[in-house]
Amino acid sequence: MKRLDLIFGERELDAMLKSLEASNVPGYTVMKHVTGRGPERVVSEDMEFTGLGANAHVIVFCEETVLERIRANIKPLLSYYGGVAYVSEASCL
Amino acid sequence: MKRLDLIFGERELDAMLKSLEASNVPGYTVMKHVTGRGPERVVSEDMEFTGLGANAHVIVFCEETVLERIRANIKPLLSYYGGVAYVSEASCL
Amino acid sequence: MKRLDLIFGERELDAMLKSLEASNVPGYTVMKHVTGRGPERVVSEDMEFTGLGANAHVIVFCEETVLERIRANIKPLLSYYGGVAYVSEASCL
Amino acid sequence: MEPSLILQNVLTPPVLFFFLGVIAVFVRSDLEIPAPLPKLFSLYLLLAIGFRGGTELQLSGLNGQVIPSITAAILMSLVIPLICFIILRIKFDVFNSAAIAAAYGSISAVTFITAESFLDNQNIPFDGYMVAPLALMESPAIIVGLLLVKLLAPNNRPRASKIKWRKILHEATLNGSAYLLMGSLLIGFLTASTNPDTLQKMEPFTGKLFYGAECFFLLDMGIVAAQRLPSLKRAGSFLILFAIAMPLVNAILGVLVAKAIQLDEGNALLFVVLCASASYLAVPAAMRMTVPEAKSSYYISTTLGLTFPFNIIFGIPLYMSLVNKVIPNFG
Amino acid sequence: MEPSLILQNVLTPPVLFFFLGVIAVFVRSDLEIPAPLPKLFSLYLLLAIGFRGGTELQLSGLNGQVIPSITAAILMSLVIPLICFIILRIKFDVFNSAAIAAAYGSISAVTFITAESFLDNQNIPFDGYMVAPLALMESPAIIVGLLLVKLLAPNNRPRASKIKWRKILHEATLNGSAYLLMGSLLIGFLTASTNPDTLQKMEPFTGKLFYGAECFFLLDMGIVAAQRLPSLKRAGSFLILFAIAMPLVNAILGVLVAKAIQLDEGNALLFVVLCASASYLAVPAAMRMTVPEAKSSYYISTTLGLTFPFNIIFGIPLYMSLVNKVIPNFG
Amino acid sequence: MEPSLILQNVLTPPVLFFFLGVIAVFVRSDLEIPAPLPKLFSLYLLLAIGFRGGTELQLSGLNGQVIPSITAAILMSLVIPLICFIILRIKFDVFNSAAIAAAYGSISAVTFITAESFLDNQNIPFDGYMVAPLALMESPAIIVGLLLVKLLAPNNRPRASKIKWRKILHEATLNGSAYLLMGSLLIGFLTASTNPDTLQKMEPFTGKLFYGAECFFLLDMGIVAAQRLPSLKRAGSFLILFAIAMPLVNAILGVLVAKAIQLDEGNALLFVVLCASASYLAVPAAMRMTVPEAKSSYYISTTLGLTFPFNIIFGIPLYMSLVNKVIPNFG
Ligand SMILES: Nc1ncnc2c1ncn2[C@@H]1O[C@H](COP(=O)(O)O)[C@@H](O)[C@H]1O
Ligand SMILES: Nc1ncnc2c1ncn2[C@@H]1O[C@H](COP(=O)(O)O)[C@@H](O)[C@H]1O
Ligand SMILES: Nc1ncnc2c1ncn2[C@@H]1O[C@H](COP(=O)(O)O)[C@@H](O)[C@H]1O
Ligand code: NA
Ligand code: NA
Ligand code: NA
Repeated sequence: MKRLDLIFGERELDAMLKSLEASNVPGYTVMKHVTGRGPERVVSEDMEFTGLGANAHVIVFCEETVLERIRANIKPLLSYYGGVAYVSEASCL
Repeated sequence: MKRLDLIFGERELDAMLKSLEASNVPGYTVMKHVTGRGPERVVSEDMEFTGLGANAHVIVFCEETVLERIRANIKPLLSYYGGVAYVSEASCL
Repeated sequence: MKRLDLIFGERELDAMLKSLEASNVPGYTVMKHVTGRGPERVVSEDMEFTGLGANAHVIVFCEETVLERIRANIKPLLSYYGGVAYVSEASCL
Repeated sequence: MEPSLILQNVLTPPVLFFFLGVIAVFVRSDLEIPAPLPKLFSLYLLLAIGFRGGTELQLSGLNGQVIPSITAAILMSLVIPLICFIILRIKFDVFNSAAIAAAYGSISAVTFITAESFLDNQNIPFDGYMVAPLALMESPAIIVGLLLVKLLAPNNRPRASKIKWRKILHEATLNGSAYLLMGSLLIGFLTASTNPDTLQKMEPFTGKLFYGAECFFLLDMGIVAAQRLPSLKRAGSFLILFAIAMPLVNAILGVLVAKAIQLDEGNALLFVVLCASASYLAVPAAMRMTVPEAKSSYYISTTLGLTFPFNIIFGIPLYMSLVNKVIPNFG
Repeated sequence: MEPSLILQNVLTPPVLFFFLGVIAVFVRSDLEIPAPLPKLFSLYLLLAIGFRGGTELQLSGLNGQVIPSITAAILMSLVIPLICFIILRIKFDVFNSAAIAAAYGSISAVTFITAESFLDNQNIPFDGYMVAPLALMESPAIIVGLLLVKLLAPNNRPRASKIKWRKILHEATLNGSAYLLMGSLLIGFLTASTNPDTLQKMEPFTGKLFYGAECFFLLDMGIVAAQRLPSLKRAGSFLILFAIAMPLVNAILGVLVAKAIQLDEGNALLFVVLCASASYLAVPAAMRMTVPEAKSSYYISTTLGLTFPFNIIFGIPLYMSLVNKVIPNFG
Repeated sequence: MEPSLILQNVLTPPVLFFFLGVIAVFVRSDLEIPAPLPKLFSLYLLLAIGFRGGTELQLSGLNGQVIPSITAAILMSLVIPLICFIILRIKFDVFNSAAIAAAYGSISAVTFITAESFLDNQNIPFDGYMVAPLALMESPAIIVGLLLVKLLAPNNRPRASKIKWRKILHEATLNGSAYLLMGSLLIGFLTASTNPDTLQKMEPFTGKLFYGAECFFLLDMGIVAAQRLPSLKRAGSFLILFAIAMPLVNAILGVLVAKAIQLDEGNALLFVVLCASASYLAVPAAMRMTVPEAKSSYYISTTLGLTFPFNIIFGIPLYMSLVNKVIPNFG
């Protein structure tokens, strides 16, 4: 089983979730109000009121095969809007 | 060393933590206001004011042996109230 | 590639981030308002207004070599102020 | 007469802001009121109506219509869940039926507040002590709901979840919103008894600010209600029908009881609204803990997504004309 | 005259609280106003000025200066982005130029509010209906910005991001802050038309509380603005110059138009402030979604980090004396 | 006389709401006021008392009791930590002793506010400028605490944590709550001097709303205080005794000083309350950063869990009768 960590701008959350659903994920978990720094942008909490929002951190636990579908669907979004995605091993408790 | 990720309804947080303490965990970390979707339910942030709350995400770093105890204690809670639990490998920095 | 999870008091966040930057991390993600329990202290959300704050959870995805630098820089901070750091394997999606 | 009443009701700021929230969801605006701001307004409204109700209860004393109103209200919150349960059992299992029944036996404080604003607008007098029945209708409905589960649930319910008396009483009286409402009522009562001078120092917060804060909260309620609609569709037509028809049935029961205990026009409307409204605060919170077998989307999407908007928009003026018909007005 | 006006402006609570926030960042105090509290105040201010503007629009009717003001305002929000775009293209690509241009064509509600407070303080009358132009200047500027991208962006833009008409109109009219402002305006208008009695029940919330809430929000704006300065430095001197000079240019355009449509002193200042201010709410939110190629730090650090403070502190009194010079005062 | 005073104090809304919060924890209600709402009220209260204090300081001028009060207050905030430190060293190491001592040398703004409400209730006049001593007692206590650590800490303290003068002054004067209080005081002072007309525009926010907001915040403080009790138990009986006895000792010192500088009844009570109260805002925040060796649960559970409730409930009326005994009343 795999664990996928996606971190990207909150404003793209709907698009990302739609894309995850299209990949038939068994479920996902979303943490909003996340801040951080990538190679280019610094995202800080104080911009939330402007509507720019902070980052969202989405975790998906899924099988390898689902991950393949996610990769195909999510990669274009990430490369267009920015954001990162990392995979690690996991297993059910 | 193991890393355990638990995601479940905020209202069960006290019961879960009590159960973790009973398993003698060395510590835990809690993130509240987490949303998501499981096989059945969608949990959204806007229901917070109703008292239903969102999800909590609990992380425990512990030894394999502790994990055994947690498994025994937590599984019934998860299967009754819902929620997921995943394990991955980790090591101290 | 490695995934580093740092959990420590929010008030030390600036110092930690400065120390991460000094280690030349490619980026990081910060979740604030995190609570938890370590071997000694219980950190609860209700103390936020006092200025003590809750915990911060910082995630860094980076190469092994960067991790070495982080270890050198962060360890003294953690041992002085408290907090935990765990490493797991990860790979780009 | 009703259409004009409905229009008058719809054209007040609270209802208009509710619509603004609903429409925001329909047109997919990204307007959102992030947590925990709705909680802030929810806590504020409970504290304020509790406090004001307590002071007015003290001023009016426990004579006259107070005791009958309270008694009747508690009775209704015991009877209504039973009726609902029987109807719901046609389609749902014990768990879901009991949870939804408890929600409809209990009350919605915001519906009550909107009814008060409506009366204000129509210049119809009402008594502040009607907050006491409001505060006292949450617990009995929860108790009935949990009792139904305890007594009628299939025997193969996992042991861990056997509901104990202690837990029933705890959830019924001590969940956050019921506790805050009752507590504020008590504090208002005590303050009015011993420190009437301080009442006017509370007034800007609990009184003056109230109407605007109500509007702000209803904006959020509009968003939340509209977001429940998809899961309502999934719940099926039986539940949709139930969420509209049951308030009407309860309103009719309510108006008969109101007539029987000889409530005035204004108080009668409030009493009817208590009967017709359904809880989305105390009851769901209690049910989630004690009856996790029930699907929360059922009791939340009906109460919040349909019954609440229906009452706010059509219900209140409808119940008003019902009251006018049934209860002769000696204005 | 200007120095004394500036001093008078600086010594009012809103501007002083803004400074308090700015200084907090400079001296590295750990004062912070955690999310979502700024959002609470931002939503509140939009709701309140919208509602009040709507009621005053109803009271004044659509005659006199209302229609010319609105028409001129919409025109300005179409023209200003074009001018800005041409200037910005000297240094920036189409994406960044269009995004920044849209921000400067749009408005800043808090700058507008501060200008109203300034007029109040100077005992200069102005009309509440000027909120209507405020509400109507956001959408056209966004549309122009997105059109510029649609028409002038290089062809190799990835397909997925081709902006469609639907999306342009959606972002322009339905993003949260524009929607709330317009909606509250409408609700205010409707309430004043049909239920004038309830206006005074809203007054403590939308009126009395306003000035203090404005101060609290400006405290946060001070913190936020000062935190943008480092990224402003990185943006380079061209953008820094632009962020100061462009408001002045727009103010001069604005005062000429105000004279042409014969606005009174007070309304003229508000009109000029609308022209000179730049958006950090609706426009950035819309651009982030539709033109992710533009660097958000550019349009945010200029509007929030420089133009906003400049307008709040120096701009408003400067524009006032400009108005006084250009528009003869028949006081 | 005290029992009746205590009862009168307990039966005011702020104290009753405090109790409501405490009881919520004891009966395990799930009432909670989620972060950052308590922060909102905390920031609001600091801003409001600062602003009001500043305006009253301007109105009263710097003559009469102002300078002596401020001087005495600063002196007390230097002396009290030293006394506390000596006592605490019986049981605790330098780090913990210094941190707790600093907390008791500093003040609790909410205790001060509650004392003002108490005086209001008793119709005893007091001067608004007493906020100045309040604002000025935080920094000296922090400085003394950090100096004690700097001078007396064992040599094996890790190098990284050597406290530098710069850091001491920074933490003492620029931590969020001290900064906001001082800044608002200054803004109030400046506004009253230059723009007295705007004061009444602030009044609904900083004045009228205050009492209710205080009640809401005390509800949360009740919850927070009660939640500290378990860790207080773990802290041991010495600290529990200290948390009750030390305020009394400081109150006696305070009343003697108040007599010496000839404060009136009302101001004397406020002065005593400043001496007797302990900080749970500025000092813990500063200590956490600079003396992480000290256990935060020690200084937080004593100040918040015991000293604060004690002062709010028993302390204020007790100190009042102390003042009445020591300072002859020429009413
Ligand atoms: N190496 C990294 N480790 C952890 N988080 C990262 C890393 N790089 C980027 N992020 C997160 O991803 C967000 C978006 O990244 P970007 O689109 O590159 O600005 C950042 O704001 C960070 O929160
Ligand atoms: N496959 C998954 N990956 C990530 N999070 C999940 C997954 N399945 C469930 N969750 C989280 O666990 C919560 C409870 O799950 P459930 O009890 O199945 O509704 C959901 O609301 C999600 O936040
Ligand atoms: N074993 C653990 N697993 C997960 N989180 C932990 C663990 N130990 C400590 N933490 C987190 O790290 C924070 C600081 O730890 P400490 O400095 O040991 O009090 C705690 O408040 C927890 O949030
Ligand atoms: Na009901
Ligand atoms: Na503009
Ligand atoms: Na003190």
